[in-house]
Amino acid sequence: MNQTLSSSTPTSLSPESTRLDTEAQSSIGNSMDTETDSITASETSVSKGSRSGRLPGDLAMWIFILAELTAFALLFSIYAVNRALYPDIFAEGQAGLDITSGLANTLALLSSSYFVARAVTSVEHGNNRKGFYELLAAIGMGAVYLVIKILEYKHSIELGYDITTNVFYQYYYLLTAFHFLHVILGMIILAFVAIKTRKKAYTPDSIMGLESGACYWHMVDLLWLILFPLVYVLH
Amino acid sequence: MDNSNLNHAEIEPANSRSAKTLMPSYKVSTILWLLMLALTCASAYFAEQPSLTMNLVMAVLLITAIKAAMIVDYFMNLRGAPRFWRILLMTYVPAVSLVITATFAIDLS
Amino acid sequence: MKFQSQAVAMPYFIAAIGLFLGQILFGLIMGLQYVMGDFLFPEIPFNVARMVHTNLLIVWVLFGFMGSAYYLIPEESQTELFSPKLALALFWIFLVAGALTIVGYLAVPYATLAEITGNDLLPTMGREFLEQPTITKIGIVIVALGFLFNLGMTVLKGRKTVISMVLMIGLVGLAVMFLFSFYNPHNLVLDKMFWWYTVHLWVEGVWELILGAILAFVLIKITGVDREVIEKWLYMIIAMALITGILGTGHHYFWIGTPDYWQLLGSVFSALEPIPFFMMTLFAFNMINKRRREHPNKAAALWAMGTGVMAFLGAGVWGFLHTLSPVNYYTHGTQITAAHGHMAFYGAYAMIVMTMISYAMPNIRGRIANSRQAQVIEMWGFWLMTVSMVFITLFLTGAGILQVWLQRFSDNPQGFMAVQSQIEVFYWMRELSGVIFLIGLAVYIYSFFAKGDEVTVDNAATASA
Amino acid sequence: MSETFTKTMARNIFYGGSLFFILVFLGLSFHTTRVLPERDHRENINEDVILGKKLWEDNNCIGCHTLMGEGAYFAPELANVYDRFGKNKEAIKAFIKSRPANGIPGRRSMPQFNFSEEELEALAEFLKWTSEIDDGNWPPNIQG
Repeated sequence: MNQTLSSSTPTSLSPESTRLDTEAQSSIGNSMDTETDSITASETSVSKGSRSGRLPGDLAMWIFILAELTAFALLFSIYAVNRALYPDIFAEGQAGLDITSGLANTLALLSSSYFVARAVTSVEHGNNRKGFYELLAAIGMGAVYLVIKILEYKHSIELGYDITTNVFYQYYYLLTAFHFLHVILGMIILAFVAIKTRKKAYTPDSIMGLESGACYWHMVDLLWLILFPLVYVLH
Repeated sequence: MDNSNLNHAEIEPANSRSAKTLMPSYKVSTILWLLMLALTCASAYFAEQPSLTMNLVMAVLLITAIKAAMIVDYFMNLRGAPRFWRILLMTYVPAVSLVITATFAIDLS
Repeated sequence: MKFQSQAVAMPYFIAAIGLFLGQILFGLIMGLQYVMGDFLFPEIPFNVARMVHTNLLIVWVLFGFMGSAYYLIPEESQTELFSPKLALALFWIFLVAGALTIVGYLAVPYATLAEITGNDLLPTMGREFLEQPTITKIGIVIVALGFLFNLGMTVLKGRKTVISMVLMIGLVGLAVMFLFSFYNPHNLVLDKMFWWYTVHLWVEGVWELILGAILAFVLIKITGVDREVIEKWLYMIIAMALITGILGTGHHYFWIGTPDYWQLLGSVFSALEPIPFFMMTLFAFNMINKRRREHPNKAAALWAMGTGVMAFLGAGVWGFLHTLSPVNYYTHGTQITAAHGHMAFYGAYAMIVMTMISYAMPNIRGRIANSRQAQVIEMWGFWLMTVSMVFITLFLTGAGILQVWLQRFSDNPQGFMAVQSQIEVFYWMRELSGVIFLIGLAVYIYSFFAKGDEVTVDNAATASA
Repeated sequence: MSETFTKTMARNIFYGGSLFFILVFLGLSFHTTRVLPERDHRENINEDVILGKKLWEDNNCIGCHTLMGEGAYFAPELANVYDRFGKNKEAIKAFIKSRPANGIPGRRSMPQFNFSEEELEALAEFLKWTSEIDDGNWPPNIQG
């Protein structure tokens, strides 16, 4: 029985019982008794054959990614509609943004995605140490993004622009801050996954947790790829 | 199904190496990375243009779509994933770009 | 029923259905008052009937949740309940406190009730759904603490499964959110802002955890599908529920004075709130299709699937109908809201309690499932109630659309009372559906007494190898 | 379609996702409480407004009326009743005072609460304060 050790926070909270759960009075077939569930801490994952290729990472993470993508798609569309409704406020607001910091942020996130991709490649070849350092580099680039973004916010707040200033700044702050928080969540996931990579929890055969974390981080980068032109470039 | 160990029926190694497509090699990743950096700088250059024309909007969004396709296919490694997921992720950025282009079209016309 | 202490759920279920009947009777009174304005005036004015209707609803669903928990936790933890005596004591305290409150609403004018119960010391009365006197609220907190203590001790000394964990998180969340009903500031905007913690974060937050846990439990029992699969999906459903539901609170912060960014966040995240209900419907149907045993209790399976569908329709679809702020600007505070309220509450919470009752009651009464005749009658009750609720919702939606058209959306809007008289035809049809709902409930109650050859031996031969 | 779907990951998504959105919600709610003062003009909350809200609650007005769209849908919306009555508190007080004790035959009617003069003034003041809250200029028109 294969041992998929994806990210396993202490499972004291809910050791998964993996017995077929009948709990009916009678027993099934000739199994000795249905009642005493042997609590096996192992985590078995059902994977039906892999003829049609395999989704990297965990389906649970992908459902989370799809939900986030849907939420942001709605946010982007509403932003775009409001930009069309109030072109002058948005034009004036966008002019106030610093394109270079936007560009730097995009380059930082692209590079961190690159490092994460390298890390997954490394672990696939069994080189966990190299993968660990690449993940650290990715987190570092993420930190660069955070710093640039905080400076940007400080600058525009000093100019007196707040989330309630006008319709542009309401959308600007809401969209970018919401993405900012997702970068932080992504970095926490990357740190978590990096520690497990360091502890050799991932092997070329069991890499699902790392792939899930990587896919989440690439999604965060994907969102910024749309945000950058939408907010900074197109005005 | 009456084996005493009543775990799930078909158990096989979740993702044995052969079963899944591997990540792109370092070289491929690096090339894609540099290409994306270049594309980003190009689209930033567009921002310097004085006036915003429709084809400028579409050019920038096209660049974004290309970058997104690279990330989804290579970095997220969906090249070997089931078609449903690959199509879903690949059409995400074009779909959002379409909506954005529409809002620009309506506004400019 | 594996543990004797699970029998303590029976009084809770009986009380729940009894209060449910009371709720529907007062619902019919109010329905008639909508069309005959002076019906029972001034003996039972509309506001008193409404208080009784809404408070009975919340109390009977809480009784249902408690009964379900008392049945579910011992079986999940595979140990006897910590203290059945405490459970019974709390039952009587809660029932008496509830009954006294309802009598208080009916017997004396509300202002006098406020005076008698010393509301001036800590004023918490007079807010929708939280009209109970402060002493009753304190009683509810005491009952909740005793209830959680009783269950907590049972879980601690027994097996911890995902279902019992999720149920406990839901119940503790319910208790914590109720504490906000004690916060009643002088500033109406702050009052409303935190009032929604007790209302929204209940029904679109922690109650969805309770709903998911009970549905998962019943599905494991009647389908025999592997616990691993069911608990995995349970986690995903409640993850989506909280992820969309928490920021979904924003759709109540559109027009109460809170800043405008709530209109964006509230619309986007509440637009995603139907996702967990849609997943729950898929979950119920998938598990029943992939069932590995033919459980004789067909009625419980019907209830489980019905809960999924009606919760998605009522809370999901009808909720989405008026959750986007540009739409809500016109439909806020109209009959559209009432339509959503009816089908959502019945589809999600009334039905999950009846699902659990349908599964647990036969076990408590010493049989695997009721007789075929009893189950057929129960299914008649299910269909009569569910279909008449759909009609109530359709008629109220019709009334709401006409109301919005005449009173909100038109260039020369008409007055409230003028519009009410023009939508009276919908109110008559809604009242008729309400009567049919009462008939359905009567049929459902009768199904418990129907005679027939009960199923006492479990044919748990697994359906598929 | 083959994919792996483990309960541990689903559990982590549940705890991580919920915690993340709880923190975002708390942050925004905190910001809202900071921004509210200039939107709800709390500086105008005087003794009368406080007594008016207490009377509003003690007589369960929310059992028939909606206030800012929330409540029962049996009687008119009252968040803008002050404007609807021509910004005239006396008109509101007269209306409440003139409710017939045993109602109007064949029609919905408001009970007679026998308020004193001060209580009527307090209620009218509360409704006036409520109408001045910056609520995204809801309701859409004077009819409410």
